[in-house]
Amino acid sequence: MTMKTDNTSFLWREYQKEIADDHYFYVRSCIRQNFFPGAEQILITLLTKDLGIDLCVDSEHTTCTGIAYHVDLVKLETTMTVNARQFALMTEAGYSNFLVSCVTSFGLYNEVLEIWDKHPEIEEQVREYLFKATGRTFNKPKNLVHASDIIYKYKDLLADKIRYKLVNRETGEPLRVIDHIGCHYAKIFPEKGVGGAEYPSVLSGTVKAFGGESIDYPERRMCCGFGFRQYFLKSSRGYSLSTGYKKFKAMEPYKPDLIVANCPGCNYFFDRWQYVISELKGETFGEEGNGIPVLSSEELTALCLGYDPWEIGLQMHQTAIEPLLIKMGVQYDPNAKYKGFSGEQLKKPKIPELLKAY
Amino acid sequence: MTWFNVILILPFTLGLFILLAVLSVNYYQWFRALNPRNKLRLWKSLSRKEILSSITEIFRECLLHLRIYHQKRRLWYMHMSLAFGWFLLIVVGHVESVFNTGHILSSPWKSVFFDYFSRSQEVTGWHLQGFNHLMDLILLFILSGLFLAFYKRINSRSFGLKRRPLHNPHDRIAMLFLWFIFPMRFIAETLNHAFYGGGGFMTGFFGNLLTLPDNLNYLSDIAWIGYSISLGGFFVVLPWSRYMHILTEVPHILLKNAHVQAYQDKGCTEFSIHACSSCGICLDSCQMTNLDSCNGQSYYFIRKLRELSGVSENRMMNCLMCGRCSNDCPVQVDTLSIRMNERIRMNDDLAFDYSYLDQPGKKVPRARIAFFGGCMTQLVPGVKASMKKIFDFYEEDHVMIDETESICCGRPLFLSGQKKAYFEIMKYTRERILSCKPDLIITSCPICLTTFRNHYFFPVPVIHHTQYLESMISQGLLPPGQSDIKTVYHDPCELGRYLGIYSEPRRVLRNIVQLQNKAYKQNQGLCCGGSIADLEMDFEEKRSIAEDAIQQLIYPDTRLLATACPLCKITFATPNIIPVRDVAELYAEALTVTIPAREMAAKEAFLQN
Amino acid sequence: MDKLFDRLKKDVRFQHGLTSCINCGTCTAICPAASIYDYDPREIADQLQVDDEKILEKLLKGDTIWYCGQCMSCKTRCPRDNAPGLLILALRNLSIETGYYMHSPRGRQMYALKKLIGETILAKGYCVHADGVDTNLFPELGPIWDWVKKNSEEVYNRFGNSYNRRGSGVLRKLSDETMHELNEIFAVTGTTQRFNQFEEDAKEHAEKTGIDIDESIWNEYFQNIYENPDYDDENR
Amino acid sequence: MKKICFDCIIVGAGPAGLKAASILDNLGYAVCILEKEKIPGGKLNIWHELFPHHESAQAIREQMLAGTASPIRTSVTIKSISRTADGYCVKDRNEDEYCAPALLIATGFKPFDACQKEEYGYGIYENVITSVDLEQMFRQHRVVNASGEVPGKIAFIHCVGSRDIKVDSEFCSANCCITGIKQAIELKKMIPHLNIYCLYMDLRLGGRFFEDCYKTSQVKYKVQYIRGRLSETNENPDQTIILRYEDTLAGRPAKITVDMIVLLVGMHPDPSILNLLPEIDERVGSDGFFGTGRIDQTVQTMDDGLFFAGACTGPKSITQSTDEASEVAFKISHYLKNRVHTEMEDQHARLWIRHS
Amino acid sequence: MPDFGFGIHDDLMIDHDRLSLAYEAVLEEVPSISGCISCGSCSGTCVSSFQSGAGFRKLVMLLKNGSYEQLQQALDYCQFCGKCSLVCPRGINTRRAILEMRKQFKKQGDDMV
Repeated sequence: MTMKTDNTSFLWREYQKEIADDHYFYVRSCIRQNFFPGAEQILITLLTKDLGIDLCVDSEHTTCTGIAYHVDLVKLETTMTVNARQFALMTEAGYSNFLVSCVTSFGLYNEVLEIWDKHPEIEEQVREYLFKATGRTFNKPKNLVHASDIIYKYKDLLADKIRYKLVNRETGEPLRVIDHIGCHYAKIFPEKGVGGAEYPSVLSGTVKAFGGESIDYPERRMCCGFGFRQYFLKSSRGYSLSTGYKKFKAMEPYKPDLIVANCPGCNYFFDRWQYVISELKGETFGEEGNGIPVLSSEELTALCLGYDPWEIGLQMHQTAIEPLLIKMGVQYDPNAKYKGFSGEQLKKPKIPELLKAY
Repeated sequence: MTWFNVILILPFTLGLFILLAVLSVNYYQWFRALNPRNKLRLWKSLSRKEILSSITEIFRECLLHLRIYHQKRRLWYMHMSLAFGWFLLIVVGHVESVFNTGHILSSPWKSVFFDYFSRSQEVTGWHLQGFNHLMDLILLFILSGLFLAFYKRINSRSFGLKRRPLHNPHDRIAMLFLWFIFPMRFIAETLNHAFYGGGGFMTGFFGNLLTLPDNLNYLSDIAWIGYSISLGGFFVVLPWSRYMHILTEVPHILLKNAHVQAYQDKGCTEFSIHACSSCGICLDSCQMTNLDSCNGQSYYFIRKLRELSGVSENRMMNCLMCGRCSNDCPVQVDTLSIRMNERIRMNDDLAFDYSYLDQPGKKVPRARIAFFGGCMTQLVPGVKASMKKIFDFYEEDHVMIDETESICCGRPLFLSGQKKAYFEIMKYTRERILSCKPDLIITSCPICLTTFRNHYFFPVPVIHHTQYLESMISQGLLPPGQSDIKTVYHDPCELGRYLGIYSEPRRVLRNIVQLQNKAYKQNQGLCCGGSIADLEMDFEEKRSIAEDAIQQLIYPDTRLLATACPLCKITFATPNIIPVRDVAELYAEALTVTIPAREMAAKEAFLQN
Repeated sequence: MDKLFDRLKKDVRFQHGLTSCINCGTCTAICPAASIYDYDPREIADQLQVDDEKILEKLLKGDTIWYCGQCMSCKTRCPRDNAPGLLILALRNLSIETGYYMHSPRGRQMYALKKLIGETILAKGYCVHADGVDTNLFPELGPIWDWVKKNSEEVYNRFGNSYNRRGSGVLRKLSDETMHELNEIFAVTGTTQRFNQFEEDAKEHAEKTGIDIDESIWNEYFQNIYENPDYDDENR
Repeated sequence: MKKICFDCIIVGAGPAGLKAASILDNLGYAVCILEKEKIPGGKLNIWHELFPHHESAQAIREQMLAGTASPIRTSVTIKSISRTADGYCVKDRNEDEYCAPALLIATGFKPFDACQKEEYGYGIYENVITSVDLEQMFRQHRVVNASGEVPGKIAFIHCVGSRDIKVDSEFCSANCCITGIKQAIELKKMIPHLNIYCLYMDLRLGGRFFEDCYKTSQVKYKVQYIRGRLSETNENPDQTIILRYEDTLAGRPAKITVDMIVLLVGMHPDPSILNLLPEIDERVGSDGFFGTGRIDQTVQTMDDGLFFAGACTGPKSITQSTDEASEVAFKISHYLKNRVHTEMEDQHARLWIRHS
Repeated sequence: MPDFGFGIHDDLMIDHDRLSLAYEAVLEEVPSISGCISCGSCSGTCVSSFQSGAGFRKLVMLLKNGSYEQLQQALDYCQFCGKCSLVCPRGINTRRAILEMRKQFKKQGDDMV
């Protein structure tokens, strides 16, 4: 155990992790590109166009098998080898900074690297596996960051450019924002997250920079309730719902205008559980039958920067985000919401019984 | 008969009438409350010769109070003088009136106020004169008792009572009336003789001393009325006061001699509690009396029962049930049964579930002797080990029924009043014990033994381990070892008072150690204070009782305290005053000494036949 | 075959997951599963402190190890830097390797997961793919999802224009080489074989309990364990 | 800019320092005590009452101060400590030098900085205070929560900054348990209707009469003990605190809402002095406290005139520190005696050489 | 409403804010139980614990936590032998306490649950 020789005690809250400025190799998230593809896509635009960062968007990388790993389907070796392949792609593309869109992946990559550091023999074996299976070799990434990290790093720069602040246009009050951090972002390795595990500032910092007010509430640290196998099997899906419900009940008294999460899964659950709860229990948590709009950090940034809500795929949320758009005074075309790729007007989706839709 | 006579006799007669009325109502109800079996018992006994012994006992106890005589002489004289004296007063008074008037059956007041009615009649004949003296003598006798009673109020210690019983208002009033009766009579008689002459050696004498003008003769009339009023008053309050015992003791004795138990019999209970004279002797015999917190002694318990308010749970549960009080009780009220009735009434309907005990698979291997340690023995493994050693020594075919896991005999449940639960447990434990088909059951726990004897009805004999050891000795199989350590034996309540096992343990000990209390007083044993019957006392109180029990038991040179009950052993060990061992442990130690050939031979011989 | 504990100790997740437990309960306190199931991570960590084969076997055959939701909150809190979440992974892995997972209803659900996720990976290269999920399997996806599915081309192509086609946009189709490599990796590292094991064990169990099972995903056996893990207990 | 010489310099005017001083100057040595605070007394200045007998800390402080006649230099900030031929030279900020053959370090401990245990919310939620803060409230005879109201429910949290690898302190501070119990009783005396809960893992009440304290708190003051370590706190809109922990006896997660929580902070080594001391690494334990904590004294005391006493050699109660201090004081006098002796011998030898 | 096939579980977390009336009542009668240090000597020696898993320590714990259903069940197992009171290092009058608990639940058991 290391002896403390400094007089000032270390505070996680003030901890800043290392985030590279440029040249990133980008890997996508399974869940996000299915349910919030806009977020995936807009991040690329944000980084390349708005921040002018050099980003390698590769077409051959696969899943990190994170979900499969946490539901105990694939063996640790397999997961490590698949991750090794991603690193190999990065190496071949001549990059050394690894940008991850999914928090589960982020946690997994960190864990794998940690294991390799502690057990070089395992790394060696994985290299063998990889070579045997694909003939590829790889270098470990120098810098491993999550999408929300970059946004946090450049939050002030972006803040100067934003068109809509996180402020209620009528009252001028800052919007009350619930910031939810994906469990695997910092709970496993506090030093891999901005601000550590207990009070991560990766989202709250961004929100503040954009003029919003991040609120602390009981159960803030509680998991969104994904629970991997617990969710994927209908028999135990109650686990996910109950946990989510607990969080909503805890945040309700604070009347939040918006939920921001940096994890695709969390986004998905906060969005969909509001619908399920409205159906099962007849409860909604926003004003007049609306839900609480749920955004990912990318979507939030893009929205503030003035991108068209439908370009960032907000029409794919079950919990309508219009209330937020109105509060922020975002200009948008309601009719364009359900337009297709070809520009033709698609047939509107069914309206849930209780939860409002537009 | 003049109008004044009517005023005079009215209070007395009225009181007497009310008394008889109330009495008959009460008795009727209580007799009806007797359960049929006991009614039968009673009738049978009346028709048999028990009646004679009952009558003698009534004479000995209700009038002469011989049991108190054996305990506390002064107290005895007080009680006896009042009871017997008054009895004589009534009888002799009646005889006197009979002699004078000539008719055998005269109205009661005639004899009670005889001197008033026989005013200014010329007393003729030595025998009538004699009556006057006799009556005075009796009155003096009573007054002396009364004086003692009065003095006892001031200083009860001089009567050998540690605590002065605190009477309740009813009793005080009744007592006041009682105390007035005889002085009033004395004054009345004295004045009577002062104005109208005559009288015995005392009243006559005092009468002559007073020289009052005749126009004050109404004073004597007033005194007579006072006498009548105090009599009547006493009669009226009597049924609601402790003096009810004066009359109730008679049926109580009849029931007792008919072997009618108060246990689970409302009628008998009623008679018993009203037969209690609140003499306060039980307060003395109770070891808890020294605890300031204690208020559950039979004296208060039974008095509360008589009162309408009833008994508080605390009083009911705060009792060791050692049986010392009922043993010392001059009226022999069965306080234990009465207390059990109350506890059962209170707690019998509490929930329980012992289905988990139903393990038909659990069979104990067959053996001749089944040894049952009981819960408490589990906490003194020394006893278990010793018994094992002893059995092995005598090469007995035995089995330790609860060697690994303890089973409860259920007595604690019973004592707390949870009768149903108790019988449930009993079912399982009995089955478990009998599952080894023994010829003899031995237990080292007097508590269990009591239960077994009372309710289990085993098809085979059940004995305490001391009895077993005694039988070994009487078969000439003395343990080789013999220690000269000075030892005092303590009689566990259950073993002594409950089961009357006194001599066996002593016989055993005499053969292995130097026993200091070879002789014993039946039923005088002390409770260790750890009794499972008491649910109120806290740890410290129990310890303090154990402490002064030990102090009373041991002599200055005593080095060891022997007992035959695991619970007593544990309780006596806590104050850490003197080493405490179980008889079995001592016996086992005596065995470990290498055996001389003689004993070996004896043993061989024994084992052959 | 060596002792279960030796096998467990070989697992790096066990080595990282347990130094020593002081039974403080900070893990259970914030465990989502603990407030929903009769589940206590502290107890599991504590039980694994002693090399007791019996206890371990009981764990591997039981339901408890399958309750964990892998949120890893426990790792943050532990004052001795243990991670019950990792222990669970190690235990589940061993339970599968030893075949004990088939003893518990929740363990048996591995088959359903293999159908849902495992096959998607090997077919599409993603853990989840829009084509594989619908509001029948996942009702909570809601009406909006029906809309997305109905117009998947139109919707997804707005974002990168490579839906189920080659390209770099969302839900792009991966090249055959990539898919081949992926399958190779699975084969080399032994997961393919594990998948087959799931299939066989499930078939065997299906026959034992007399429930239909076939290659299609939505077969009766799948449906049973997907919707109610305790079905065969109920039948008993 | 002056230089003063003594027989022994004591750094720290806490219980240990004062005790050692009183003995040394009774033995006739010239002692100087250096104290960084404005007033002497050390930690006695932050406590109100002392466990287990609830003695007044002030009174004890006065006693101890009365015990020693040696000079106490307060608000001294040491700049450097240097070894010289004949002992040690301590230089303070305004360049004053204090020199002596023997140097006694009695700098005591540093209460654990509860901010480090972020999940407990100290410095974030107003109603989360430490045992030290509570003592301050006691000294002002006013215990109120953030909104100035008398609390109705208070929870004491044991093992804050003790037995916790996450904040670099795997050791047990040994005195927090009893401190908590003492404070609970003190509180209950002050606010009779108060409900007090103690969240503990196991209660370590080694000292004399500690168990009595514990029992009294249970039986007389009805303090409720819940077995389980606090996992996290959250704040309700009304500023009450929700505690999340496991009732480890029931084996279930549990929560409770209270008006205030008191963190029983551990005793940590004070690193400030360590940086000033020249190469003494082998005399610092892995836990950061001075000394080796071994029974084998020879390992601990080296013959270089540098001594340690009190809580700077490990978590201690006041009695323990003073005991150690007196023991060390005698060691010091022994050391000084020997030293004088050897000096004389040297001189004698020189003389003898000259004569030949 | 679509049939989701799953629902919201109720929370198994112990809520120590809900104070236990029964505990207060028993404490009234038997103050010594506040001295319980959960050492478990009682359960160790208990006659019924071997078969039933009950024990005085557990009873007090359930009583404090207000888990009355389990408590009632465990209470019924007690055989009242009093070994617990003999081994209790804090000299708690365990049998009286248990009797009181049984009474409590006979009296008002259900409406307190």
